[in-house]
Amino acid sequence: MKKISALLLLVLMIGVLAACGSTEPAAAPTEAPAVAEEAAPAEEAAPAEESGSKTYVFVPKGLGIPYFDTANKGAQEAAAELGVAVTYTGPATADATEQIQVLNALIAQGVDGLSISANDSDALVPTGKDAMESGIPVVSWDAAIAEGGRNAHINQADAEGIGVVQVEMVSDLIGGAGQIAILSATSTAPNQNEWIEYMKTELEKPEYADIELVTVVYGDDEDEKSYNEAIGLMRTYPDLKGIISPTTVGIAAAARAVQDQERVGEVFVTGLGTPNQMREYVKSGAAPAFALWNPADLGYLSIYALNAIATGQIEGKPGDTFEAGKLGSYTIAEDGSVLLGAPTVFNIDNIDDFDF
Amino acid sequence: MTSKQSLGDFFKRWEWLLVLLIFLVTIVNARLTPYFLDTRNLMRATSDFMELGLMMLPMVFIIITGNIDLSVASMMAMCASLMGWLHMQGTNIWVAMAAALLLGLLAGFLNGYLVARVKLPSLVVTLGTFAFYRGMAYALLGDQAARGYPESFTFLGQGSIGSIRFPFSAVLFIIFAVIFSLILYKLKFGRYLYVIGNNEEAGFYAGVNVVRTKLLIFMMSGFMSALAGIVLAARFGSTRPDIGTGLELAVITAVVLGGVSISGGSGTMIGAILALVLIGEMRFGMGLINIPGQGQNIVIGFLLILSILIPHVGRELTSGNVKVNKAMVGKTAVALIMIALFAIFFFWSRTLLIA
Amino acid sequence: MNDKIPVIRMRHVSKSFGGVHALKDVQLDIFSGEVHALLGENGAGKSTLIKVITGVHQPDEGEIDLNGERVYFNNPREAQHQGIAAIYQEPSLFPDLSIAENILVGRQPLRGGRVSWGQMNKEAGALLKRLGVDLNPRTKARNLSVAQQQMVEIARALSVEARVLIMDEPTSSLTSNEVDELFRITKQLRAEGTAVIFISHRLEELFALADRVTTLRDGEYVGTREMADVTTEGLIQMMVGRKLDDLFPKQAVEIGEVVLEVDHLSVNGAFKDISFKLHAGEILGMAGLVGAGRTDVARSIFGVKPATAGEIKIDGETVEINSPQKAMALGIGYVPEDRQNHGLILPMTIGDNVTLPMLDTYATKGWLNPKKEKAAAVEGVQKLEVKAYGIEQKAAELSGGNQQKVVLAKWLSTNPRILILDEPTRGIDVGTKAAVHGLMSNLASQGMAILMISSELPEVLGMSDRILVMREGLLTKEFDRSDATQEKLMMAATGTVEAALP
Amino acid sequence: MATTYSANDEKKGNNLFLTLVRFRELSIMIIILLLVILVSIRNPAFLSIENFRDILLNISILVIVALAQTMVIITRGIDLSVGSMIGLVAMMVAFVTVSFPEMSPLVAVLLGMAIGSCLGAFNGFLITMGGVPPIIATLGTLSIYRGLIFVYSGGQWVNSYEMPDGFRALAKGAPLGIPNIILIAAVVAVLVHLFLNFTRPGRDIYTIGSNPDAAKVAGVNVTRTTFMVYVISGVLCGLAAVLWASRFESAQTNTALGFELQSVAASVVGGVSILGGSGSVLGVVLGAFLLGIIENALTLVRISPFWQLAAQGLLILTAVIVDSAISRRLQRFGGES
Repeated sequence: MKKISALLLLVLMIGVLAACGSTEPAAAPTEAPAVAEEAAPAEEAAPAEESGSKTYVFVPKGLGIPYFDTANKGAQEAAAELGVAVTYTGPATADATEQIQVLNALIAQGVDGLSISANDSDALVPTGKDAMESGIPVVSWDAAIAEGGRNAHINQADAEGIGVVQVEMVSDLIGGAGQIAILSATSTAPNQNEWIEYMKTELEKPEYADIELVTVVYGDDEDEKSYNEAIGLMRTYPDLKGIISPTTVGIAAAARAVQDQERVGEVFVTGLGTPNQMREYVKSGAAPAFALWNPADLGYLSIYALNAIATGQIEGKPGDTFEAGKLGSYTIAEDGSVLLGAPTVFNIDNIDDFDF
Repeated sequence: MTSKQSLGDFFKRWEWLLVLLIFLVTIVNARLTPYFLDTRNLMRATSDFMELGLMMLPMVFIIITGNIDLSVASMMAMCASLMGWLHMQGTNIWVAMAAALLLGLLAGFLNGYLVARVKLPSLVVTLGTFAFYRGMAYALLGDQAARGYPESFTFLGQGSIGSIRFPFSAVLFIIFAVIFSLILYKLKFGRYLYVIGNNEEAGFYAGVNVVRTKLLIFMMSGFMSALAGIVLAARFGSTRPDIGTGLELAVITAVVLGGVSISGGSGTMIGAILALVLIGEMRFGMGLINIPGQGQNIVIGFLLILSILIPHVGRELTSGNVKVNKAMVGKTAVALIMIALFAIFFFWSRTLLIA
Repeated sequence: MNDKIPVIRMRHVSKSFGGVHALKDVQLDIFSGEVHALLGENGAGKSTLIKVITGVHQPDEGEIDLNGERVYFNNPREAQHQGIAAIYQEPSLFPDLSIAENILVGRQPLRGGRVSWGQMNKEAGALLKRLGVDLNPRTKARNLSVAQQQMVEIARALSVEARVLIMDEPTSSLTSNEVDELFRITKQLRAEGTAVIFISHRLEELFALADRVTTLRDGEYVGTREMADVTTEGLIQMMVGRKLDDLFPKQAVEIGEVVLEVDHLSVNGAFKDISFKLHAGEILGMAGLVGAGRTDVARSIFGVKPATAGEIKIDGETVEINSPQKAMALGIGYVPEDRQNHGLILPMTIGDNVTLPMLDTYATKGWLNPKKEKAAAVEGVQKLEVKAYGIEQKAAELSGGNQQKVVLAKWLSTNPRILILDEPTRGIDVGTKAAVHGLMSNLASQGMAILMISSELPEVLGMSDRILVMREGLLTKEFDRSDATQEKLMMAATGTVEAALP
Repeated sequence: MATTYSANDEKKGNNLFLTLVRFRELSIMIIILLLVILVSIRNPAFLSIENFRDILLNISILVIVALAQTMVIITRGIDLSVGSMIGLVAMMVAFVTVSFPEMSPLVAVLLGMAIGSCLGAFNGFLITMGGVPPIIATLGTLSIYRGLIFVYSGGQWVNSYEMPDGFRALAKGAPLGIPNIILIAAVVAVLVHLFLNFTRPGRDIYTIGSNPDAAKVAGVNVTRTTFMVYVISGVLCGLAAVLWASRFESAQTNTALGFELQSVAASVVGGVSILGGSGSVLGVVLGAFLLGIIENALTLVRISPFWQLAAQGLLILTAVIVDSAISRRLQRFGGES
C-alpha cells in the first residue's frame, strides 16, 4: 500500500513536471532540441545544410531587446536577397561573458561568418581573433569590437554625428538656453560613452554657451531604473529644461516620466529612440523630436558586408568597396569601419511614416 | 536522524551519478553535433568556465559550514576593477595584481568578520556586501574600461599550453582544485569545516577554533574571487565594473548540484568539480545546437531541482515512510491542477500575439 | 467511567526504522485515573512508543484502541483531537511567541473569526494560575528559564483537557520544589480522572507517584506490575534483564597534590567568588539546583565563557584560559551537560567524534593519517565498550548511554589530567550508569583529578571524595564524603535555615 | 514582534519588555528620521510633498513583494523566484491585455494573481512535497520562470503604446486623490498585518518559523501552511506584476530582474529575522521606506552615480548591523537569566 501511494506520488510529480515543463524536459539532454524550437520561436529555421549556401550568424548584445529584433529583420531581408541563411542567436542577458560562450559555441560549429554587436569592445577581441584564425570572417555592427578582433565594423552613423544631432535637437527644444541632463544606458556602454564625449565637446561651442549640462545619470537600460532616474533628475534640478537619452530604453522611460509628472512643455526629452515606442510622446509633446538610424538597415548592411568578405569579393581592407543591395555601394574607411549614413530625425511631421 | 544517514550514503553515490550524467551528456552531445568532440572546441569551451570554477572551490568550503557567500561576483568585479584602475594610473601590472589579491583578502575578511565575530547570518552579510563591493567596482572605474594590459599578463586568461591548446586558466584551476581538495581531506582544517557545518557548538567544545576557521574560509573566498577577476580581466584584455554580474548564483548552483548540502555538514569537492564539468558540457552542447541562454537556464534550473527532488522521492519510496494519505494526495492534486491550468493558459495566451 | 475498558489499549504494536526494530509486538493498557510509569533503558523504545500514541509516528503493525474504539493517527493533530497530550523531554516551545500563544498554539481563541488576544491571555493566565505559576502570559518564551518552559508545556497539555497526558522525563531539568509542584498537579489530574503516562529514570520518583509500571527492554514488552508490588532491585532487573551488583563502585584512592586551584573566580551574572582546590586522584562532587551556576563554573574553567574576575591555577601556576583549545593544552577535559548539542556531532561518525579534539596527534607532518586516526578511535571505543557496528557508525544512531561513552572516549583520548564531568549520567540507563561510575573510579585511581557536577544526590554521595554545594551563583558549603547526607546537601542547595537540621 | 500591537491593545505599556520591543521598530524610524534631516539640509527639495509621493510610488511594489518575502522568511524559507515571477506574470498579463484591450483592469489584476498563485504553488509543491530546500527550489525556479518569459514572448516586449489606456491608469490613476498603487500597497499591508496577527493560519506561520519540529508535534499543519505561504507569495507577486506592467507601461524580458535581493533586503532591514519566527508588517514597510529614501536621497544630494551603489550597499549593511546590535541588547534586557 505504502509503496503504491509513494509510486503514485512519484508519477504525479513527474506528471507535474511534464505538464509544466513539456517544452523543456529538464535534465534529459536528448530532448534538448525541443527546447531550441520552443525557446526561440522568433528565430529563423536552423541553418540549411545545402551545399554552397552559406550560414551566417547574427549576434545581438542580448536576446529579447526590440532594437536588435528590428535589426534582425533587416539581416533576414539581406539573407533572402543573397540566398544565404542567417541565424539569430545571442546571450540571454547583455553580458560579455555570456556572449563569449555563445560565440565559442558558434565558432565550434564552424559557421561561415559572424555579425556581432559587442557587449565589450575589448573582451571580444580574443574571441574574434580566434574566429578569424579558424577562417570565420567577423563583422561587428552597432557596437564595435576593437580593431584586431574583427574584419570590419558597420557603423550606424559616425559617433560625432550622433552626438551633434542630439545637441542640436535639445538646443532647438529648449530654445538655446537652460539646464540639460543626460540619461544614459549602463555606465560601461561604449557607444553611449563615446557619444556623450562628443556631446560634451559640441556643447563647448559658443552657440551653446547658455546651455548647462548638469549631470549624466545611468538607467542601465532598465525601464524601471531609467524611469526613476528621470524623475530624480527633475526633482534634483527643478529648473531642468531638457533630457537627452541616447538609448531607446531610456528615452521612452524619460518621456513617460515627464508625462507622469505633468511637466510636458517644461521639460523636453530627446535622444535616440524607435518611432513605435516614441509615437505617443511625440504627439503629447513630451519628446517632440528624436533621432535614430534604421536598425533594420544596419542589420541589412552588416550581412551584405559579411557576405562580401566571406565570399572573397573583398578582403575587408580599408578602401575596399562592396555593393549592399537596396542601400547601394559602400566603402570601408581608414579605421576599418563602414558608415551607414546620417541618422534620421523623427518629429510630429514624419513619425507616422515609420513603423519599427 | 536516519534520514541524515541515508543522505550521507546517498551522497557517496551521488558522484557516480554525476559521472554517469557526464558520460550520457557527452554521448548525446557527440551524436547531436559533430563539433562537440573536437579538442580545440572543448578547450575553448573549458576556458569559459574557469573563473566560475575558481570561485566555486572556496564556496564548497563555505556551504559545507552551512554558510553562503553571495558577494563572490561582486568581489571579483571590485578586485579586477582595482587592478584595472591601478594599471591605468601607471602601476606595474603585477603590482596591481598583487593589490587586487590583497583587496580580495580584505573583502573576504570583512565578510568573515561580520559572520564569525559579529555573528550575523552570512546570507544577510553577503547580501549587503554584494551591493557594496559591486558599488566599489563602479566607484573605481566609473564609465571607464581599463584596457591595454601587457601580453605577459593576458596570458593568464588567453594563454594555452601544448599543441592541444590546453588553457592556462584550466591549469590554474586544476592546481587550486588539488590544493583545495587536499585542504578538505588531508588537513584538520578540512575536518573542522564538516564539524562546523554539522554542529558548530560541539566543535567549539572540542577545541575547534570556529571563529578563525570561518574567517579563513571567507578570506579564501575573497582571494579566489580576486584571482577569478584577474583571470577574467586577462581573458577579456579589459576590465569593466559590471563583469560577472549574477555569477554568484551560477557558482552556488554548481556547488549544490555537486551534492553539497545547502544546510551544511556534507558534500565533497570532487562532486562539485564534476557538477562544474556537467554544467559546462551541457551549456556548451546546448550552445552548439543553438539553444539560447534562456533555454539553457531552464534546463539547468530543472536539473538543480531534480538533483534534490529525485533522491528525496527515492528515499521516501525506499524508506517506506510514505503513507496512504488523503491530504497528501489532495495537496499534490491541487498543485498539479494549478500547474496544469497555468500550462494551458501559458500556451493559449501566447498564441494571441505570436503567430 | 468503566475501569474495565482501558483508555488506551495497544496490542502487537511494532515499528521499525530503516530495518531496525524500535518496537516489537508491544502491548500497553492505560486506565483513566491512574499514573502509569513507563520504564526501560535508553533505546528500549519508550520514546518511540509515546510517539506512536501521539501520532508523531505511525505503527507498522498492531492496533490501538481508544476507549474501546480502533484509532489510527496520521499526525499529532488527530491524536490531539482525541484528547491525547504530551510533554516531551526537550521543551518544545516557540521562542518567538508569547507564553499565552505557546499554551494555546493552533487553538488560539477566536472571536468573530479573528484571533482574540485578550481572550487568549485570559485563558492562559487562568491555566498558569491553576498551576500556581506566576508568569505574565505576554512574556516571550525566549526569556524563560528551563523550568518555566517546562511549566508552560504542562499548561499547554492541560489546556487541551487531555484524557491522556504523557510526560516524558518532565523532571530532568526541574528543581526539587518544582518537582513537588509537578507531582501535586499530576495527582490532581489523576483525581480528575486523567490517565497519565509518566517516564523517568529516577526510580524514587516512580515510587512516589506511579500506580502501575510497564517495562520495555530492547523494544519488547517485558511486563506490567503494580507499583506496590515491586522493589527498586526488581525494577532494575526487569529493565536490565540481569541483576546489577554495584551502582556506585567508588574505590578508595590516595589523594595526591593539588592540580587545579580556583581562586575567587567570577563570571558576571552567573557566579561569584568561587574558590576551591582539586587534587590528583580526587573526585570532587558539585551539587546544587539547576541554575545554581555549577555549569557556568565548569564552562569558565574550560574557557567556553572565560572568567571576568579571579584566577585559575594549575600545578600552582596562574593560567589564563580563554578558549577550549587553551584548556585542552593545559590538560583539561570537559564532558558537557548537553550531550546532543555540545558533546557530540551527531551526524558524524563515532570515529570522527572521538578523534576530533586531538586531530594534530593523528597527523604526520600536518597531513591527516587515516590509519592512525582509525587506530586511536577503535582503541577508545573498545576501552569504553561502546556498543556499535563499528567506528563508521553515525553517533546519532547510538542510544544515549553509548553516546555518552563516545563523549567520554573522546575526552579520554586527549589524556587529560583534569576531567570535568557535567551531569555524566543524565538520561542514561542504569546499566551504562554503573559502567560510567566504574570508569570514573578507575580514572581517579590512576591519578586523574575529576570534578563531577550532578543533580542526582545519590550519585554525588556515592562517587565523591568531597562535595561542594552551590546556590544562586555562590559556593555555600563543602562536605567531606564521610559527613555528607542527602538532607544536608539538599538544605545547603536550597538555603533552608541551619536550624532545620536534626 | 507581531504580537506587540495587539497585546498592547489590551493593556498599554505595563510591561517593560513590550515597550522595548516597540523600540525595535523605533530604531528604524530613528534612522529614517536622521536621514531625512540630513538630506533635507543638503537639499530642501527632499521635503516636498511631491518628493514623498514619488518615494511612496517607488516603494509601493517593493512593499507588496517584501511582505510576501517576509511571510516566507518567517517560516524559515526564502523565495528567490519573486523577480522572475513578476517578470513572467507581467509579460503574460500584458499579452492578454493587448489582445483584449477592452478587458477591465480589474480582470487583469485577478488574472495576474491567479497566474502568480500557480507559480507559487509549484514552488510550494517542490518545497513541501518534494523535500527541496526553499533556497534551492526557488533558485531553480528563478532560472526556469525567467526562461519561460523568453519562451513565452519569443523575446518580444510589450511597449507602452500597445497597452490600453484603462490598464495604464490602473497604477497611476488617483480617483481618491492618492495614486491607486499606493492605496493598493497600503491595503495589502493592512490585510497582511491582520492575517498575520488575527487568524490562525497567520499565527501558524510564526509558529512554524519559531520551532518547526515543535509545530508539527503541536498539531500545526506544517505542510499546508508552508504550501500556502508560497502560494500567497505567488499571488502577491502576481499583483505586483500587474501593477509593475501598468506603472512602467511595459513588460520586458528583464522586468524585475534581481528584485529578489531587493525584497530580501527590505525585509531584513525591516527587522525580519532571516532565521525565521519573527518579523512585523510595520517593520517591513519601514524597511522598504528606508530603502526608498536612501535611493531617492542619493540622487538628491547629488552623489556621483558611480558611488551610489556603493553608498546604498554600505547603508544597508550599516542598517543591518545597527539593528542586530540593538536587538541583541534588547534580548539581554529581556531578562535572559
